[in-house]
Amino acid sequence: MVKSGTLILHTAARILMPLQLLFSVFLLLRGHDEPGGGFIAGLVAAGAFTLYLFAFGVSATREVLRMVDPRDLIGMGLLFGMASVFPAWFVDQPFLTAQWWTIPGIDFYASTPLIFDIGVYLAVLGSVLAMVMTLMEVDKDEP
Amino acid sequence: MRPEVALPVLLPLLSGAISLLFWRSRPMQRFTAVAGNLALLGVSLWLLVSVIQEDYVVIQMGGWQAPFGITLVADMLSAVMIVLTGLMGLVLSIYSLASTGDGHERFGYYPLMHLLLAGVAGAFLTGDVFNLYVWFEVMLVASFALLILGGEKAQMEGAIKYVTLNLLASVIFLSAVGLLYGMVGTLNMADAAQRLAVAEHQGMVEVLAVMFMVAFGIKAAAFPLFFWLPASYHTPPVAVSALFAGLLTKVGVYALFRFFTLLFDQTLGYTQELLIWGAALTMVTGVLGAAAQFEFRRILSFHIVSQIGYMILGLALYTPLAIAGGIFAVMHNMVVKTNLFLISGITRRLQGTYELKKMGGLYRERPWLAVAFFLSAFSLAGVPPLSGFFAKFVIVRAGIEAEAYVVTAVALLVGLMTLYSMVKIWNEVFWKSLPEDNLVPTEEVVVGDDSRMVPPSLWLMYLPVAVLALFALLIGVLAEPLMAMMNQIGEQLMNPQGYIEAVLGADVGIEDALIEAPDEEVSP
Amino acid sequence: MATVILISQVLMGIALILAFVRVVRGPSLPDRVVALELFASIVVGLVGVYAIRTDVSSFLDAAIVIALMGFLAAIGFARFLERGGPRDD
Amino acid sequence: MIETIKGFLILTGALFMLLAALGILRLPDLLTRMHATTKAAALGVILIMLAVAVHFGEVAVVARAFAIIVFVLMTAPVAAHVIGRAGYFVGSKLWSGTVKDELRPNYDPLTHELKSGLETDSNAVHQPRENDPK
Amino acid sequence: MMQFAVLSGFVLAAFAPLFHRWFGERVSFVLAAFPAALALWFLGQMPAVMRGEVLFLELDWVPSLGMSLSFVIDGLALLFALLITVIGTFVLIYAGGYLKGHRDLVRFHIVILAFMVSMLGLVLADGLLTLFVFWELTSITSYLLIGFSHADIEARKSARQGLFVTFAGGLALMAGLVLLGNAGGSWSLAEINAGGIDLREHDLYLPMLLCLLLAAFTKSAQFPFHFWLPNAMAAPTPVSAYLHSATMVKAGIYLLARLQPSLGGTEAWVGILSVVGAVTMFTGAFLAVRHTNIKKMLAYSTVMALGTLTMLLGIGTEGALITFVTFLLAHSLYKGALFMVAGILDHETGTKDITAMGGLRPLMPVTAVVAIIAALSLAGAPPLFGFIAKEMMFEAALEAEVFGWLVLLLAFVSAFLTIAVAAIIALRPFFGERRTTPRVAHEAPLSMLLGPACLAALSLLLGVLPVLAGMGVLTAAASAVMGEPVSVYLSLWHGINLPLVMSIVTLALGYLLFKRWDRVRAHLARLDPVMARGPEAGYEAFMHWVTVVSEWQTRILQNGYMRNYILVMVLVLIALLGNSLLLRHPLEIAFELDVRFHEVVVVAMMVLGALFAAIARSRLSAVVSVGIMGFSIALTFILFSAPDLGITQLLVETLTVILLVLVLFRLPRFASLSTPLERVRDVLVAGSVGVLITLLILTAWGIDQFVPISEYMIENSVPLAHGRNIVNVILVDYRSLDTLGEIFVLALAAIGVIAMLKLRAPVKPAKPAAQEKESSHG
Amino acid sequence: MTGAIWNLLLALAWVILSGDFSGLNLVVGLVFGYITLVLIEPQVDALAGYPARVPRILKFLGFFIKELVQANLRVGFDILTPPWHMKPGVIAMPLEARTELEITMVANLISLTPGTLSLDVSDDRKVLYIHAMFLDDEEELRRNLKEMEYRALELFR
Amino acid sequence: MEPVMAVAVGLLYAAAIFLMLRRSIVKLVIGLILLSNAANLLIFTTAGMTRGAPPLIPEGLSAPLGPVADPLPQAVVLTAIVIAFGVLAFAVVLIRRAYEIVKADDLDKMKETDT
Ligand code: NA
Ligand code: NA
Repeated sequence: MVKSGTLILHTAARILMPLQLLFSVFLLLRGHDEPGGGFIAGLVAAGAFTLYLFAFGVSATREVLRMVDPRDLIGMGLLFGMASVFPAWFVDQPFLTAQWWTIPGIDFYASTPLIFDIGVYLAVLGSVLAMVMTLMEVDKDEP
Repeated sequence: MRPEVALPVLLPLLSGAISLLFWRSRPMQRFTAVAGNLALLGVSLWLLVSVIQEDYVVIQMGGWQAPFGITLVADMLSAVMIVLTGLMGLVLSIYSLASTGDGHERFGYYPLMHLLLAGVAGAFLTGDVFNLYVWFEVMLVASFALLILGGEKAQMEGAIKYVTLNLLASVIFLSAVGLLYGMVGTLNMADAAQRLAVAEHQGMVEVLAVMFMVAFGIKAAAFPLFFWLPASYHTPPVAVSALFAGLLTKVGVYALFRFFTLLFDQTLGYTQELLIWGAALTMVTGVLGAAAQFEFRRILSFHIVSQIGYMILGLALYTPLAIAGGIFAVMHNMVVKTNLFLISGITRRLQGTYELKKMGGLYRERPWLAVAFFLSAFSLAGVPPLSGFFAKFVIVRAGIEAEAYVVTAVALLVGLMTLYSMVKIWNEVFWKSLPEDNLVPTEEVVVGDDSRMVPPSLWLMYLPVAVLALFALLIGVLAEPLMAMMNQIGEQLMNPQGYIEAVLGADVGIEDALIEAPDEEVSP
Repeated sequence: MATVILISQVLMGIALILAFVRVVRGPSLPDRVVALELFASIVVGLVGVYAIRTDVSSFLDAAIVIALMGFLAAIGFARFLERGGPRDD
Repeated sequence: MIETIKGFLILTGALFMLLAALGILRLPDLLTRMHATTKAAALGVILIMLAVAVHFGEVAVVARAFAIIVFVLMTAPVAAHVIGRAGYFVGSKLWSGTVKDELRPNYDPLTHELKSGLETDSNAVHQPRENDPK
Repeated sequence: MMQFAVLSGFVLAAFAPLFHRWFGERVSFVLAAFPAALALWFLGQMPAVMRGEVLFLELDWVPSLGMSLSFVIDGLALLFALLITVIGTFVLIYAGGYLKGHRDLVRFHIVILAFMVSMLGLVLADGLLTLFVFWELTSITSYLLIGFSHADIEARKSARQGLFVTFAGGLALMAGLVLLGNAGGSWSLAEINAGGIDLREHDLYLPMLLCLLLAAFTKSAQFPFHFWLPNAMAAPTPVSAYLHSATMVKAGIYLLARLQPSLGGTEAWVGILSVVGAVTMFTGAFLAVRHTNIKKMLAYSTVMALGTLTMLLGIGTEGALITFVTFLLAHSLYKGALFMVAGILDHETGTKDITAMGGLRPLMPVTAVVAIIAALSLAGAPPLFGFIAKEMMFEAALEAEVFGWLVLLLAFVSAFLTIAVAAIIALRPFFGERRTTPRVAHEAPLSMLLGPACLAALSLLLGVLPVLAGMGVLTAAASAVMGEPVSVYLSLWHGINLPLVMSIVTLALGYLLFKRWDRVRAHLARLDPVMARGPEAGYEAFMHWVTVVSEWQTRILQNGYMRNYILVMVLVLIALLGNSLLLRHPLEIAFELDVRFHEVVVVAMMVLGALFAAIARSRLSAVVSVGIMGFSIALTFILFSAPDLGITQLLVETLTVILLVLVLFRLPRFASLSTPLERVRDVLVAGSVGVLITLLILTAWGIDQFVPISEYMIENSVPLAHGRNIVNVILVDYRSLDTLGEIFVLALAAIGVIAMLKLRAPVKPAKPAAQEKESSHG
Repeated sequence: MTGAIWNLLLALAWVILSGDFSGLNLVVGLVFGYITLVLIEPQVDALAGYPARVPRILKFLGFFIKELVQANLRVGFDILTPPWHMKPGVIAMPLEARTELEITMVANLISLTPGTLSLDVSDDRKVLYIHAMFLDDEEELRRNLKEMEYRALELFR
Repeated sequence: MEPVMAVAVGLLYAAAIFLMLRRSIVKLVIGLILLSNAANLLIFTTAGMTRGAPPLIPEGLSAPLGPVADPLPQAVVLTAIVIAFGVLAFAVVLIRRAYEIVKADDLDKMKETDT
């Protein structure tokens, strides 16, 4: 008979997890200019979900994630990563050559490095989350 | 823009990612396995054609000129290894369709295989030291996961050794990379070769050389660093064993060839001596290890070690011919050793065991399987005109021409001992009658890899075996084009200037890299 | 100012040592975990002071990360204990 | 002036850190040690971050310094609660000078149930809640 | 035509199953047409060869190695080719009868055809490698033929033994040929033989010679490698008749003859060949007398003949060489016939024991006649071809200069022993009182009689008309062996001379021995314990030794103890690093101390954390210490200008601790498992690594010779890559390929973890324990 | 209503953290805040009536800091002087706070105040168990704690 | 600072190797963790350590104002840290599964696959 968290931890997790996720996105997006980037952001996000896991257990966390299995996150992350590889081919530059596109109207640049970093983010998040979740899931199932 | 240099890495990565994303759909996984590996073989042939035409093909990834970005570069050695990787990938993916069970497929068998191939291809193509480390890790972690797939007790025990000792190698490798960068300030192999050649502190160059030697020696399973291999290679699902046997250790050998021709040729003498004795002891210990075994895959595993010695000897003798022979041995071994493992899988399926003593009668029951085994096994022992003959002959010739008589004699004796083991298997599995107490069950066999019932005569398992056996024969009978390639490899590796110029550009000099020019290097 | 920073660094350095002594002495796992938590807090302090000293505000991001994520390990340990894991002392 | 404030904040912050460290070393049992760390260390961080805010003076940095303060205030007590509770429940010894323990009688180590002592018969039964493990 | 001759057989072998389907029982005759046709073709080449013309054919094979498939027909090749094809024809026909209805007849045909062409390729080969390739092919096909009755453990053992010995010789051959090719400056035998280089003067003459002799001796069953040949009698008799009398075992002799012009005549050559040949000759003859198994007797008598041939090559005079070709031909004819007769006896009576047979003449009259004629030739009785050969052999033995007395003595003794053997074989089964045999004997079918009858007839014909042989192929063959033209004149009557006297004496002694054979055998049986320590025991001991050493080595090296593995690897690293860093080169260390208190404290915490983790008594203390170390490392990174690293380290450390905690829950507490002494040793080893690493870092750090490539990265980060965090720019742009690989590593690790935790080995249905064991035990 | 407030808060947090006060960045922040809230939406139910409390928050902050420093000094004194003056013990404090957020808030504030440490809340959420260092005057302590709770709850109600 | 770091890294390697030579799988895996950290620090130290000059370029500039720490080893170490994390996570779970199956923490009881 194990409690998956106390009232205080529940509340804290509910407040802290969105904060941490937000922070992770922040780290992701400005990583090109300041400390941060896909790895760090992905790890922070994974930490956020880990907190939630500790507080509420696996099935509640799955509910938060809705239909997205961590494994899907991994696959998506990897595909995002691969997606930044090939655009250069269309302009006859070597693979992975950074492509920068100005989004018209606003002062924002989309680029393959950004796509790549998002891929890194998702892959790191998915991988770490998958590991932690599986470990906890298995522990629960075992006598 | 030379896509063909990068595609052998990128395609399996893509296949792996797609396969992972569709982890719920088994048909999709199986389709990706075959289609992806077919595509991989296609691009690797494209690469080979390019290399035949141009000697070196280079792509500067990310558009950053070497040595600042990561360069992928293919010379003949890389191209040949890549083609073999593609071939192994295709053959094994087809075999796996039959040999791999539900459980394995649901838990990432095919993605792992794709990514393993990507790691191998990356290691063969990269021109960057740290990038090589990354591909080694990709390959390694993929192999970890494949090794434990199924979770048998033996797998776990084997995996602990495999994982630990390989991680030790990785750390030594990584440390050496760090020291290399600290010393010469570059990670590009061609650039590092240039810089190391003029480095003032040759003692440190030698230190780096031995560190890389130990790291790759562990990866390649050379004496006395091979323990992880015989402890683990016989434990995973058989297609995985075959993949490991065919590809993985060869990457360590490749790295040794690359590093000790490109980066460290100047320290020859001492390192050469180390390599020669390492090679000799590797051959002997491996082959003797096999002599003591009575389990199909264990025998084969120890023989991997022994054959690694042959290959390293090719490098250690350090003549174009010897290197050609070493790489020929690599090529031949990939084909043959993979096939022997695949055959062991079929025999296991037929008779429910890998224990030689419990098997028998297959010469009569499965004559074509017997032919395939005979071709592969006797090729391994170096019987002409099969593939292994040239590997052996060229190295023996090179050894005699280099006046390395002792080690050549050892190589010859090891050939005899190889025959010993192969004949043992042949006598026990094929010639001997099936022991009374292990008669083949008449109904379908439950295979250990998973609980799926499979008819024992799946043609998907025989097809790859037949193809590889044919290769074992054809590589020997039609050796000329291959030998010409091997000779080119020997020439290219012994003259690394071509590689360096292909990567860095023809007009590049060492002057820019020096903080101040050393006195004796100043030319008027 | 440099002196103040130096002194504060020395003080926090000593604090690190003391926290570590508690990690070694235990006696129980919770004691060690508490010391680890303290260690992390002191690291935040050191980073803050270092940011001032070098005038590089980017270091603060590291402090944010510790502040936000550092307590996760403690929660992990606590969960371990509550699930009946041995205290090992 | 600003320098003085900064210096004061830094020094006090560092001193609180040291105090916390001394506390964790000297205090006799887990819970009393936690008193030292949770508060003194948090206060130390807060003071130093105030110094950071003063030092840089830019909006972005100040915001980040305050974010750190807020985060510390949010996480430190949670961690303390979780560890303290776990430590207490798995039987960390209380200091011999402890004068009172109103928790122990209300705690069932087998079921991990924690009563309030204010239960009426009707609500004394443990009601399953949504987040209990199945 | 020549490539057809050599290679078409392989094709035929491949299509043998088809022929079986088409021709059924008659397939043997159909297949025999192939060697018969070849024999005719070779006969057709005779005039040209007699004129001294050499037919040459070269096919490119691996020109990059200087290897071609080249063939040549000279006298020696022609002699062998004729033997191979003619006897091959008869053997194929014979086998059709012998193995009639045998379920593996198809496989037999495939392999024996393959063998036949391998043998042809071997004797026709001109390229050194061509020779080698076919040499090895004969070993392999012979292996398959000896092991034909593979369900029988003796057959398997014998096959393996034969293969081993000949394969070992093959390895020596490879080395020898490479030495020969390098020394002779050519990969063609003809060129080497004709070339101007005197190989006898070459520095590597002796090793080269020894390698080649080893090859020849193993293949041709010379003492002390003779033991495999009698054991090879496990093969069906057609195989014995073909391989182990007429063809394969003569491959070694062929090699020696081939090399005689370029390597022969030296002291080493003459000494080794004469003595080994003579000893082999005696050994064979002596051992033949000891046995009662008819096939073994014939096998040992073959050994004797092979020894004789070697001895003749050793003596090396013109006469000896002419004798060599003559003896070769004579032996092939009568031994082929005798083996087939032995096969008939075995086939018809169901036993190979000659003492179990008797009085068979009325039942099998034709066989008896054939047997007697062939045996007379073996005994060297006039007017058979064997007589001429033996006379010439005595003559040659008298010419022997090196160890002449020994050679002569052994030749004499061997001769009378052989006569006794011949008598036993020809007389015991057919005369005397009728014995009951396992099978009721009757005359063999025509297919089985044709071969021996023809061969026996040839022995007789050539004995009466030796000029047929002398004029024909033997002259050409002897010239090839001699390296210069010789003329061969053979005659039955040489006048009354010493050889004739010796012949008469040996005949008498032989007859005496035949009469007292049973008693002599009983006496010889007392020698059994001595004989058991012969060369074969050496072979057995070697095989045993291989097993023992390999098991010992595996126990020592692959001992299963992980810490020993790690220890060995670490010691190797220490030795190599230490040697290069400290011993082979001067140590150059840069040293410059500039430290701050808090930095030292942080670094000290890092180290102490690690050390405490190493010695902690409890796992969780160790984990907390790892955490301390991690935080300290992170702080170190931050203090030394690497905020990204610091943050990453912090996060990774936190997650690692969480993982450890999640996992440790299931794991046992630490236990102290090693002895204090082991711990001291490990501290020393680990400490050495630490010291070396420290020195390495300091050395590498002190080198400031090169501009790091990162300068370019720093300069171009903003202008070209549009990023101000250079580390991130490196990760996602300059070196994005690394990062790409890295996320795949993480993904792989996650897949691995999921698979490991969720994919459990299926619970096996209640199977016997043996099944369970087999997956994990060796 | 609650959701909208949190959304705005998160957006502000975003703007502050990123240090970019442009309108676009606020929009970005709102979007991310929205996404985050969508993620946690099923779990959060106690966020009613937040915005009107800023002045009260400030007042409370002052009170809290005073407590924090005062009590810290007391603890520090006890640590630094060899004989122990403390009289630690665990007491049960009946809770006024009802919602999870309130209880957590109160418990955390109590934890942050030196000398008191929230151990746990009883299963029926009626009592907070607190470890206190100075139980010399338990009534005084309980009064202080109640005041803290009262002031804190004021912020929410 | 490098000499101090060099000694520290040496000690880290030593501690790691010592742990890896134990018979307990838990110690083994902790040794692996130390070892990978040690290697990262080796790279970091060997390339040279710089105080207070992170490789960041202030906004609006195209190059750093003064000399900054070498960013390349940092990127390399960052990659290595994450790789090591993945690998070690795998290793950690592996020892757990191995323990579940073999039922012993003692590596000496896991030698069946060798001989
Ligand atoms: Na340096
Ligand atoms: Na440097």
